[in-house]
Amino acid sequence: MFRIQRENLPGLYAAIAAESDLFLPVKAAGKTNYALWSPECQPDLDTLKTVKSPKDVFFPQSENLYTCQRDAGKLSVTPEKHRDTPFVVLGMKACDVRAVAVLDKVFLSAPVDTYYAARREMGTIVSLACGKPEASCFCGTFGIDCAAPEGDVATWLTEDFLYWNPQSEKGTALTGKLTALLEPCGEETVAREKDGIHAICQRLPLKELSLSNWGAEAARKNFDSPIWEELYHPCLACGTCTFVCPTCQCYDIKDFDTGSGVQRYRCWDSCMYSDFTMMAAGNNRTSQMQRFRQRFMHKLAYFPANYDGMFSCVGCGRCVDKCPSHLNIVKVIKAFEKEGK
Amino acid sequence: MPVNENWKPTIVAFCCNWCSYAGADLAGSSRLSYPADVKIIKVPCSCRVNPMFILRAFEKGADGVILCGCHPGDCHYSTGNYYARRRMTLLFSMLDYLGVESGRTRVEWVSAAEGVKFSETMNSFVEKVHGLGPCVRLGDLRCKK
Amino acid sequence: MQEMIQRAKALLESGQVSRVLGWKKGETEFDVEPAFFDTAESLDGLFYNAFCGANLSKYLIEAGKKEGKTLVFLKPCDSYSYNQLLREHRVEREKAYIIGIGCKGKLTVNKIPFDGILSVQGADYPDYSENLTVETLYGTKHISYKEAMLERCHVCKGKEHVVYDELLGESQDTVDAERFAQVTALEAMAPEERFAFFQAELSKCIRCNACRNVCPACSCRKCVFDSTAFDSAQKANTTSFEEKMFHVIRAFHVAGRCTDCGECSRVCPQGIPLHLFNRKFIKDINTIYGDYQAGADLESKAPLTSFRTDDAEPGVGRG
Amino acid sequence: MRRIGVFVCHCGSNIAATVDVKKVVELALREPGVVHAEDYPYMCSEAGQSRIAQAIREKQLDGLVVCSCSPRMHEATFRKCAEKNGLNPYLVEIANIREHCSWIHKNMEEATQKAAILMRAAVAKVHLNAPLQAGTSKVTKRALVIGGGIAGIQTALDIAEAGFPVDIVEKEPSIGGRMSQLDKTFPTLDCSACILTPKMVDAASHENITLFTYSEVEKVSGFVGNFTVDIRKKARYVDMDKCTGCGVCQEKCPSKKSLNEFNRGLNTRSAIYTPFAQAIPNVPVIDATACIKMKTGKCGICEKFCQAGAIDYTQKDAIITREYGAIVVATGFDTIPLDKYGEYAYNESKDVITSLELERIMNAAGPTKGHLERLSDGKAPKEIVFIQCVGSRCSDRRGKPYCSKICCMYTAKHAMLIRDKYPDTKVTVFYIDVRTPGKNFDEFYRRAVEDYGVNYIKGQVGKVAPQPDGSLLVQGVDLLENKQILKKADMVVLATAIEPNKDVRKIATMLTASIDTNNFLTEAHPKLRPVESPTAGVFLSGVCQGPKDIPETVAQAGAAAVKVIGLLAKDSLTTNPCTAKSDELRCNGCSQCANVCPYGAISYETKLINDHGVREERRIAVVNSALCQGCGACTVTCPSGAMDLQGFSNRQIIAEVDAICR
Repeated sequence: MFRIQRENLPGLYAAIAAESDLFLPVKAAGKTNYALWSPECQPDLDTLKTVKSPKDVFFPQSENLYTCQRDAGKLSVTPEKHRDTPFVVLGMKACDVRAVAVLDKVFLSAPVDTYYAARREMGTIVSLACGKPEASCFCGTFGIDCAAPEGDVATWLTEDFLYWNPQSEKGTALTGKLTALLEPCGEETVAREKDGIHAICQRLPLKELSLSNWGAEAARKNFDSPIWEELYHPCLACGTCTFVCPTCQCYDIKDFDTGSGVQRYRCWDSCMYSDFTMMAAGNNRTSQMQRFRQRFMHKLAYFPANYDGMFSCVGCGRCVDKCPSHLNIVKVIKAFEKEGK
Repeated sequence: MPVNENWKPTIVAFCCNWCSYAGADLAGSSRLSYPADVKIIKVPCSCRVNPMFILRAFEKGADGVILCGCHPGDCHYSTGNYYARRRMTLLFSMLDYLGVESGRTRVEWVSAAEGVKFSETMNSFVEKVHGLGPCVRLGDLRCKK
Repeated sequence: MQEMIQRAKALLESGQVSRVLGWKKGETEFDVEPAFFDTAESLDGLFYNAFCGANLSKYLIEAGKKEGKTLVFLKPCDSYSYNQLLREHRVEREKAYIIGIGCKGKLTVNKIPFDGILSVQGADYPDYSENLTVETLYGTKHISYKEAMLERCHVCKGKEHVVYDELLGESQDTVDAERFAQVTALEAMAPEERFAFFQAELSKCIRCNACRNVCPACSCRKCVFDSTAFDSAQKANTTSFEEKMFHVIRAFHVAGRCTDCGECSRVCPQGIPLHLFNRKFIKDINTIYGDYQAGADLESKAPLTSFRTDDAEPGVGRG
Repeated sequence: MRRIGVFVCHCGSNIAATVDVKKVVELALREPGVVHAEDYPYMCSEAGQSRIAQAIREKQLDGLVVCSCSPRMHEATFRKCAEKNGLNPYLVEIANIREHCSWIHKNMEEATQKAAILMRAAVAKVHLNAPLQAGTSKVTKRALVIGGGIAGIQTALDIAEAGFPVDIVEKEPSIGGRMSQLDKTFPTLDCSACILTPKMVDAASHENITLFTYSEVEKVSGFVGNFTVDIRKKARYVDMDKCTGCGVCQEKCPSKKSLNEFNRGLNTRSAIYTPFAQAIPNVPVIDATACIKMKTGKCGICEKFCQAGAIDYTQKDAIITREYGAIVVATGFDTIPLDKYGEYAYNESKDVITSLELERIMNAAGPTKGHLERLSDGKAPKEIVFIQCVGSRCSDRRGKPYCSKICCMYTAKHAMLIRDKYPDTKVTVFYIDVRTPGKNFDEFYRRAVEDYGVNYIKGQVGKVAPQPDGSLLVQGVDLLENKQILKKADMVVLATAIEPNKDVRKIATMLTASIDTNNFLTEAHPKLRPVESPTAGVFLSGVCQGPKDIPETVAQAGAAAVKVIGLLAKDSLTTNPCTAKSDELRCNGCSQCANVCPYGAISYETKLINDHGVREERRIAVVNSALCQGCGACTVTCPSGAMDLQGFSNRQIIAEVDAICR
């Protein structure tokens, strides 16, 4: 266990950034999102939830796959090169770290998504315990301990110190580069911090949330439930929930006409969009109810069915905070819970 | 910003078929020169020009876009340029509001008989845009990491 | 609220309407969602408080395709949106029974700057309290009603409904700011400053399309940004350009049709003040072509589908 | 992928001198879809076209790009060529590398580069061109002639002779126009009335000609072959069917103080009047502003004396709506106002007159019964000074930049006539240049100088100063002698510039026909289409298009008539297929497009739509392609992009933009 004084954090950032790219929560125009550190930027470790999850550090909202260029009648195709320089992402909360595990299931199981794999390999995750859990948090439901986040390094932020604990080789390696700034210390404060956090978690309004009606077997059971019909109406079919979600991993592949060629890129897609998986023949989901159902069935039933019980929700609660119509996965879970009784 | 003298701006000129395109023709047959940076796109009427075309031009690297149509009252379709005038008034005002240099967009009414005006207009517009240098703001308005 | 429920029940039972569109309460006072009710019993769940900011008018496009009339509760500003939809033939008047409900200014939890908010007292309707009491995980806090109020309510168009079948409940004036003050302030800045401001704001956009999908003026069956004709994608794009184009073009497409209901700004997950685009157009239209309020009536000529032979030349209204 | 052929024209050296055509060909071959490219000295020539034909056959081309002169010049040519060879004409695009490139750029490299880009844009567009089929619209076999002067009359007669009905709308009470105000005509000196009146009679009596005198065009809608026109027949207060034209009313009318417009206000007329003796129709009108009965309700003398009982004070303006296939503008001219020319003392002295006023003075029916008199004191002028180019060829804002063309000749005519009738009257002419191009013109002028001893002085007059003794002191310069000249004159005649009739702007706007900076109507092509307006179905006759003398006017009138006849001879016209089209899957039915359509071409219908499996009734826009003229206003108003314009589609224009900007 190490620690560094809060006021020295800029030094720490600079030191990390000297070695590799550093992504961390940055406040800009009033909102905090993960961004590349720069001396001018305004890091913000105190805001619990960034609007967007750190997902795009590993899986960018949009990225080039390759570029076709036509020159003097010749056509050249240049694949985008994989990430080959290391980077650090600092400040990831326990739920977001777990979300990466969910993404791994999708992108690292065959066929491996090489773009993603490269980023995972180059990236070092420095997680941060949730000092002040929010009312919309329910990571506990998925067995996540927001007081003891996973990650290559776990950190805790107190009044005056950032506590730093390497948990992997990558973590140890990174710590090694920072010994000048980090002073060794005992575990007590962090232990106290953890207890504090756990105490708060006991008071979270969603702590009782139960998944009893969900999991692989729910795929059949809940599909035809009339509840969906009651739930979906307010849905605007926007992509907010999907785009702030740390685990949503659907993407679309499109071509962008550069005038002298084509950029083939992929970008996040949302199953809430009317043209999601649109095919020549039309759309396999023609109503918003079906799209709405798809999103939650995917997270709570299909995904567990495909990946030995793992849910593709981590309870970060971003959708709970952000849905313009106040629809969210919690309401869905509860609606079916009532049904269950 | 300091502008490199040799730098050549890319300029798109939308000209209505009935007045301004003919005006450009007259400028041509009268040998009234203007910079080759200006490339003309023929549209039936100034009211055919969609703001998306203009933004698209900037997106693809244009440094200035000018729209020429019949003088108000002389529109071949009688009312087209009146609508175009309102649309462009609002669009240009918005671009200016976003902090994009207002000199990069212009509307001129050029009749089929105004070859001189056409070439003068193009000369002054190119000069203006050249002074502003390459158009970067519209592209940077939404910067991404 | 009780009289809303009674009236709705009466109309539903009498068969005058086939369903009711209102709000229902979720976990908390600030967790309210638009909801359809089609039975008298279910109507006990009808809820209305200061957090019912959602503009229900757009839901009537879909509701209009169903059998029978839909009873809808519209706030004064929502009625403008409905009128505009009526004008554009997107809804049919006879398919809706409109109860104009009072409004005392709507709140948004996003403007309550406390962590771990559990509940908010003082947001009930019609009771109106100067101050809100906020229970949080980290203690009880207080904030004035006005501080938590939506931007649009500070510049409210007025508390008169422009279309309704009957009125219910009283309203309260909430205007305490000049409608175009923000726009004017921006106009006064140097172009560089304006650019910096919009760059910072627009850079937050995640292309979730919430602004578009909630917007009653953006009622296109298929948005031009899903169109192949312009090859402009509704989703994120490799060049940043088009995504910015999205906001400019969207504003342009609703220019002269936008009632300034402020839903775009309300729903933006990144808190981008999107109304500043629409309001700039509204301000320009008012100053250049004469005052115009979209949705105020069904007859007046819309600014972009009409003209005067002596209109100002492009270039006015800009620096 | 299209198989596109690119054809680069040298246009002799017009293009090839500044554009490296070989280079353009080479670059064209690099463009996607271009399977053939070649250059040729004259693509528009027989030989050039046959090369295109050959390429279409051998390379199975399904798209053509011709890099040449303006499409306004030869687009039609190449489209026909394509059609002849089995290719839809709308698969042809022109890259204008002459007017828009080679003619305006000096630097070869620059010009070549630009030409290549214009070619590229055209190729990009052709890729997206759709084969379009032109529809047809009926032709109303009747023509409208606006203006009843010699131009209008001649045009009407020629059309009528060909067997088509013609209406003449004349705003004055009688047809005849300016020519009827002239005394004699150059260079033959025959009397104007003598040659005009028979034509007026012919027009009036022709079975195919309908006269609407004392009438004005109020509103014009429609398009070539299908115009609908509202004509306002101003109240004459005299029943045209009853009136016998006896003229008693005019003698008896007690109100005789109104200025006589026909005599340029040099004398007065009665309130009920026919402008001149040979007026057609020979039916008087009552000038309501002067008529005592109309103003006070008392009088009614004319009514008492009218045997035919034709007087009707209660008559109202009537609007007549008629359909036409073609419209000829023959609105003629007027002399410019001279207020800005104080130095000539026109407003101060009655003896400073315009040439047109002199025509009236010389005319037997004029204010002086044809005697050359000073209007101030009725004395015969002994010394007359003519001043040329008053307001013509004028560099400053006061006058007109152009040459009024007729002044040199009529001045020579006036001088000659005066010297002939009044040998002891001296005539001096101040001129800038004497312009006498035209058959027997220069001979005529020389006769004036040599046989009649008219004194021509090259130089402008600076001032005309009325003297206490009633004479006029003319201060001028003699540029040849290079000396100041002071001349005492009894009368000064100003060769006043002519300008298009002031109503022409209003009419041009109604017809959407374009007008130049001097208010002359613009022709479709200055050389090749001089009597057609750029607006299909609208033709130009007489001075409304530019200054002309009578023979030229008559010639052009005939030419315009031929064009009209050619049009009316057709039973139907092929309509422009570049019309708007609504995508019913995208249409919101919001009606915004209909609000901006100037032709009322958009209507709405409720239709069962199958949108990718979702079936529902929707209100959608439908375009009537016969009415749509293809302006595209609707396409931009449509927020969803459902409305698109064939031939100028969103994707086509964007492709051009991309090609230019890349």
